[in-house]
Amino acid sequence: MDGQSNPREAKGNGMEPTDLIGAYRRMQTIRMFEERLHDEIKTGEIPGFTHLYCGQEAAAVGVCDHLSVDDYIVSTHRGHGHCIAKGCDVKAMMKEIYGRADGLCKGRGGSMHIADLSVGMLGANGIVGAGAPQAVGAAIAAKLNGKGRIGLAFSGDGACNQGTTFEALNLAVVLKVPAVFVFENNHYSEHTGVAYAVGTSGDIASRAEAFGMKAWRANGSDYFDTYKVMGELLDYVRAGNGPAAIELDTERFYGHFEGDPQRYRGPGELDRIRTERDALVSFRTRVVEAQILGSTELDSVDSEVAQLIEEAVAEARAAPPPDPASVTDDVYVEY
Amino acid sequence: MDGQSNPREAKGNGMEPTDLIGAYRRMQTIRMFEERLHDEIKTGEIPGFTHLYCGQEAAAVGVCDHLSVDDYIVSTHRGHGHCIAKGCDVKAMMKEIYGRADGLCKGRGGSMHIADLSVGMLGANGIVGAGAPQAVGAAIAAKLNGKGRIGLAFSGDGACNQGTTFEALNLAVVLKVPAVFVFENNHYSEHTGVAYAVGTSGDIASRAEAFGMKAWRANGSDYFDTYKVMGELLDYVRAGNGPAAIELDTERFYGHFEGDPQRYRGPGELDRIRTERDALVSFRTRVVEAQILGSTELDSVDSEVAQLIEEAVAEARAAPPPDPASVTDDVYVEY
Amino acid sequence: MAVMNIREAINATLHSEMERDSDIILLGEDVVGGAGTAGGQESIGGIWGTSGGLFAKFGPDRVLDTPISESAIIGAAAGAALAGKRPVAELMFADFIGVSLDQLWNQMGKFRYMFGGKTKCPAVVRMIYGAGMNAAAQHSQSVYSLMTAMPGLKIVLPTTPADAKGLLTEALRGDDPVMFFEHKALYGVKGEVPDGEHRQRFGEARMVREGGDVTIVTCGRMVNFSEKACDKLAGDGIGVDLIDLRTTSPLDEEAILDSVEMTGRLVVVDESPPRCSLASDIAATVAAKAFTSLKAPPIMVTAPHTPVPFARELERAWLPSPQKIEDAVRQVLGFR
Amino acid sequence: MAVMNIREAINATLHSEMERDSDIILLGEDVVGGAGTAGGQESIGGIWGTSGGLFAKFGPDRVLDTPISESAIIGAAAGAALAGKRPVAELMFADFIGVSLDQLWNQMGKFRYMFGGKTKCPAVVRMIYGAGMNAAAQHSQSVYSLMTAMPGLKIVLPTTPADAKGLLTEALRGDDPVMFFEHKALYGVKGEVPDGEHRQRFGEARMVREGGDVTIVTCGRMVNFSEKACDKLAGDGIGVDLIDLRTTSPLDEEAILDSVEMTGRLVVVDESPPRCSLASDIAATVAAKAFTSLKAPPIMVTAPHTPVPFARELERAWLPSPQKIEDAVRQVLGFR
Ligand SMILES: Cc1ncc(C[n+]2csc(CCOP(=O)(O)OP(=O)(O)O)c2C)c(N)n1
Ligand SMILES: Cc1ncc(C[n+]2csc(CCOP(=O)(O)OP(=O)(O)O)c2C)c(N)n1
Ligand SMILES: [Mg+2]
Ligand SMILES: [Mg+2]
Repeated sequence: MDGQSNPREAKGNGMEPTDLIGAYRRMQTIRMFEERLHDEIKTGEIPGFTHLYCGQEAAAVGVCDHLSVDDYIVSTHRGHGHCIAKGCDVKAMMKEIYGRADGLCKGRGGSMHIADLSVGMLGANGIVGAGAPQAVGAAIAAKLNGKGRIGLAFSGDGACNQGTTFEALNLAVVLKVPAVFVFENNHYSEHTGVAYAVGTSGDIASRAEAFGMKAWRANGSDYFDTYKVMGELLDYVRAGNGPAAIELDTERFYGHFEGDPQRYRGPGELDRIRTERDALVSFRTRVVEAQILGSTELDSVDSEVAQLIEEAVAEARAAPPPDPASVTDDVYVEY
Repeated sequence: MDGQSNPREAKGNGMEPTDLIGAYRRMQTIRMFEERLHDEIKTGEIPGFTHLYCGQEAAAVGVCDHLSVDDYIVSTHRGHGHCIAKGCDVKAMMKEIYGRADGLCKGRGGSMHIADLSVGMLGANGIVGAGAPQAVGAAIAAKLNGKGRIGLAFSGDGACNQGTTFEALNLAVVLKVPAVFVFENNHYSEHTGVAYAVGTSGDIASRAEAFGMKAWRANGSDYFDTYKVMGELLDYVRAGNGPAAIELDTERFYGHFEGDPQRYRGPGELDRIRTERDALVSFRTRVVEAQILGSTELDSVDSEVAQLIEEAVAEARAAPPPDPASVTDDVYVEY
Repeated sequence: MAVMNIREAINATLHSEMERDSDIILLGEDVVGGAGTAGGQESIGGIWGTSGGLFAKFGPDRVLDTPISESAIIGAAAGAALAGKRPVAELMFADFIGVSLDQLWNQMGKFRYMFGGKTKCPAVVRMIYGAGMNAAAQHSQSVYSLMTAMPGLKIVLPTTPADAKGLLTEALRGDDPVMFFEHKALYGVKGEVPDGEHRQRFGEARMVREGGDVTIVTCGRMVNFSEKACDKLAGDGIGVDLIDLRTTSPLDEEAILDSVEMTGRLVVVDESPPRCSLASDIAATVAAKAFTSLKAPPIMVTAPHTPVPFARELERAWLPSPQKIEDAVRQVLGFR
Repeated sequence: MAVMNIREAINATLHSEMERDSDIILLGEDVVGGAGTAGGQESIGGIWGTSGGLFAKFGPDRVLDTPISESAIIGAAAGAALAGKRPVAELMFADFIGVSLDQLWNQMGKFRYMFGGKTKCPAVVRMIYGAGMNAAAQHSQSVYSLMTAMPGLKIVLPTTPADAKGLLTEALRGDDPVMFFEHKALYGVKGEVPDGEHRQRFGEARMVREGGDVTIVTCGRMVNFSEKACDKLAGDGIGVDLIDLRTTSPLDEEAILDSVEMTGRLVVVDESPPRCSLASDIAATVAAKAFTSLKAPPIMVTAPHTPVPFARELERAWLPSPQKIEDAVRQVLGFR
């Protein structure tokens, strides 16, 4: 399949088997987190709108595996995957999504507003396109800090039509800051196809290039390809060459939000993407075939993750709700 | 000089000498209107901020000479030239700029907010980048009307960094409407150079192309070149091919606003552009050399225009101010 | 009279008005749905289900799916309106005025005035607003207070299916830009809707109840909350004049002042945070213009000065509630 | 104490604070000027002259000229602040919140609350506001009322050079997003400015005059207009408590209520249009919390519910004036 690279190359890039297990674990954590949410949402216990990241795991993990806690990322409404990949605590996230007092954001934010500055995760965002300028700001900060760190924005194919995104691309080029724009092209913004909404027949990378930055493309449903191409991109950016963009071709396995009837999908489309573009399946097949990791090792990761998610849900369900009196807290630092 | 086309070609394009006299008259009207304003502003009689269009006459007139009253244009903070080229009453404009009761907008708008729907001029605008989406809306209307009419936005090189402009480019492509984006690149947005602010080293046309539309370039300080290239562009757009853009390379002869010390200019720059890129001088030289028009004919246009401007200023100065009680009129159509 | 809910009333009105007037066009994100997909257009008919069937009936030149670019959507509506059309633009969530405010506030709202009364801009912007669905800080706001502050815009908030039809019809027949607020928690509210032409004039409040002891002035979903409070109070023999403003700009000052002159006691209920809110606007107007009638300090029941929180318990605490309204009425009555 | 004008006080404070704290950065359109030109950078030092000399001293990593893209400017400030810097972003005209509101209102203003109090966003956004220079509808607005309505933002309006220094210093030392409003017609106002460190706490109004007969509450340029009215009134033996709010959010309610409890008469002067304005906010607060002290209906002196007009005669009619303020004071005193 086009865009798939050899796992050995990832290894050659400095990835040791333990890292590969880590990568697998992170992707599996996202997958199980989301599939479980998909089920739990049906119970009606989870408040609000939830957008599942399932299907795009290789994108978040392939990107974030290059980052450290002092690289900054900003995320989107579909942010669970980015949070997990960047290192947010999974149980605290689950509690947040359930709206609990000791959720990662005290139950104030919910699914669309998870942030954890201690791991360099500056925030999911309910406003499509709001993150890109913020990543430029984080990149300004990173450049000032002078340690080769970056500011990175995840955006969707839909977000790439928002004026704020375009402004951010231009501003990053003008200021020559280490900003990275990751466009996850999952072919849809809500119910609309990318070929319609992105006037360049859906081509995002070349649009970014037209703003004056270097742009890459990778298979965002393949960990190894994403990881490898991101490595090249980051070498370029960390070397002080200014901003860069990458378009990751990927798929979302569920609807836009939970409850979406997905009438826009073609016949058999969901089956096809599940069969052909499952990042976890392809990862497993290939590391096992290449004899880098064994099935049993991976199986035990699966059980550990399943256990973690089980606990996360159980703890979230049992956790106390926020005190209604806390509703007026934390609007300001100083009153 | 590069980008200068032969006046005979303009003729071949359907321009008869009377039209050429008209074109010269319109350019000269803009020039004299602005130069007179430049002087009058010093008297302190004219309120507010004024941005002079002088130097860009060939752009406004070369573009608008292709348009009829039911083609719509939207303009910018530097809009006097567009207004005159589109057919706004010069005396009513002058009164507006003086803030008089019978100004074109009753003295409510002033220099930055002149509109006249009766000639298809939908408005100058104080917000940089606000016009482009409005031109898309006008183009939607024009398409519905089905008479081959267009919606056209004038924008500056600075405005081409505003998110609204980018959104408009994309939306026009997606909706395939007859929208035309005219970028007048006068090399500066306020005190900043285009090579800095437009991340593509100042190249605007190719940026528009990257949004999926056809883009042209012309010498916006040369009437014939602008007119000819706009003709091609409009043939394409009126034929139903969707939107298009044009970048017009031109110069502003005065500061960003009246009072600007222009320290950003290079040594001798103002002299050079006045000598080499004066649209009125080049027009005159070439139509006279090509023996299409005679010096005396043009001279009498000059005197007529001078007379018109003289009258416009005299009448504006003598005109009564708005009644303070009218301050609350016309917020709504229906109260 | 047919019985339908607000969602249906809006959809039906769009259908009949678009049939009547070929200048009306509709645009927004996924107002059709399915563009550029294998499933094809009209896959949903608007994520709130209010534009169903319009694309099939009126086609792609009048019902336009757009990319995610709210400034361009509103700007295009502004331009089309100047050029003689009657665009209806849908802002999926009212919170998205954040990314399109200039076109609403500095463009649509100012054209007519700036241009000396020589233009009109008959654009209708439909916004889905309000808390109650745990949509958190960026998808739950009641921005009508912010927009009431903006000269040149008309602010309309239907609370019944009949008003949804009457006010939307009025918006589509009028010549001014209208911000049409649809509360996401009210779409399912059912009621009778007059058949045939039905217009509801702006600036004419609805007297939901006449009780004479206290005046409640409110709008939007808070009308329903206030009705619940009134039911409880009625049990104790407390009669309330309950005023649903219908439009906050123009404002039916007369209805408010007439009632307060009788009751002398005012409670304003507003889903916005308190500062520079509609609540303060009404309370100040009454204090200034019916001072001598007032027997007690006006009470403002509003959200607190915070963003909208996510968790159920917090959002509930954040919102004004029937209980808080009831308490306020008792408090204003208890003042001596 | 040095005597300087507000423009100079702001420039001097930026210089000294940027020297003190290397995390402070400045960004905006033409805050340097001349980028990409033959003349070279620092051709102007900000179109309002408030950032002169900063680029020369602190260089291109801390003083950044940007393209015209206000959402990106404010968004970058928001992101840099989350990432630990203290950005000062300049919005050349406050009216440009129209093209950048989301980053101000839904981002900066909400981060801390949405993220459970675990983040801070110490960004200062400087906006130049107000009428009086015939800059017409899109370059003259007093948007502080709109922004006071937005939880999470602090709204600051210096009216003297000393306060410009004190309040800007406080903004740069604090950890919350601050909207710092500079009135374009006040830049030239001169006054003494304390040497060395000078901080002015937010939420602490300035008693400009103590007169005891009537309370005037106001902010921004309207403080100066009110002073003129007070001078005239003093001639007739009328004493005014004149309160300059300094910050409208947080609000010094105590200062207002204390004064009204003494005077019983309130005039609020506000450069915004009337609806959901600061004027109505203060009048409603007083009506609700000092009802029994009030001897007369509060009077709100505001702009009318229209955009700002261009012509001199119209703008003058649009603005509150010393005369209108004086009339309001006499009217509130005349009430029996
Ligand atoms: C400013 C704004 N406009 C519209 C929306 C509603 N909305 C939420 S997600 C979404 C689609 C986003 O598409 P894309 O960027 O491709 O991300 P994906 O959902 O595919 O992850 C839309 C329109 C929003 N949240 N914010
Ligand atoms: C949204 C907005 N931002 C900033 C400004 C201030 N401003 C007015 S004109 C201008 C420069 C515009 O440059 P360009 O688009 O090249 O037009 P030109 O002045 O060269 O005609 C700026 C920054 C504005 N009016 N509106
Ligand atoms: Mg997508
Ligand atoms: Mg320019």
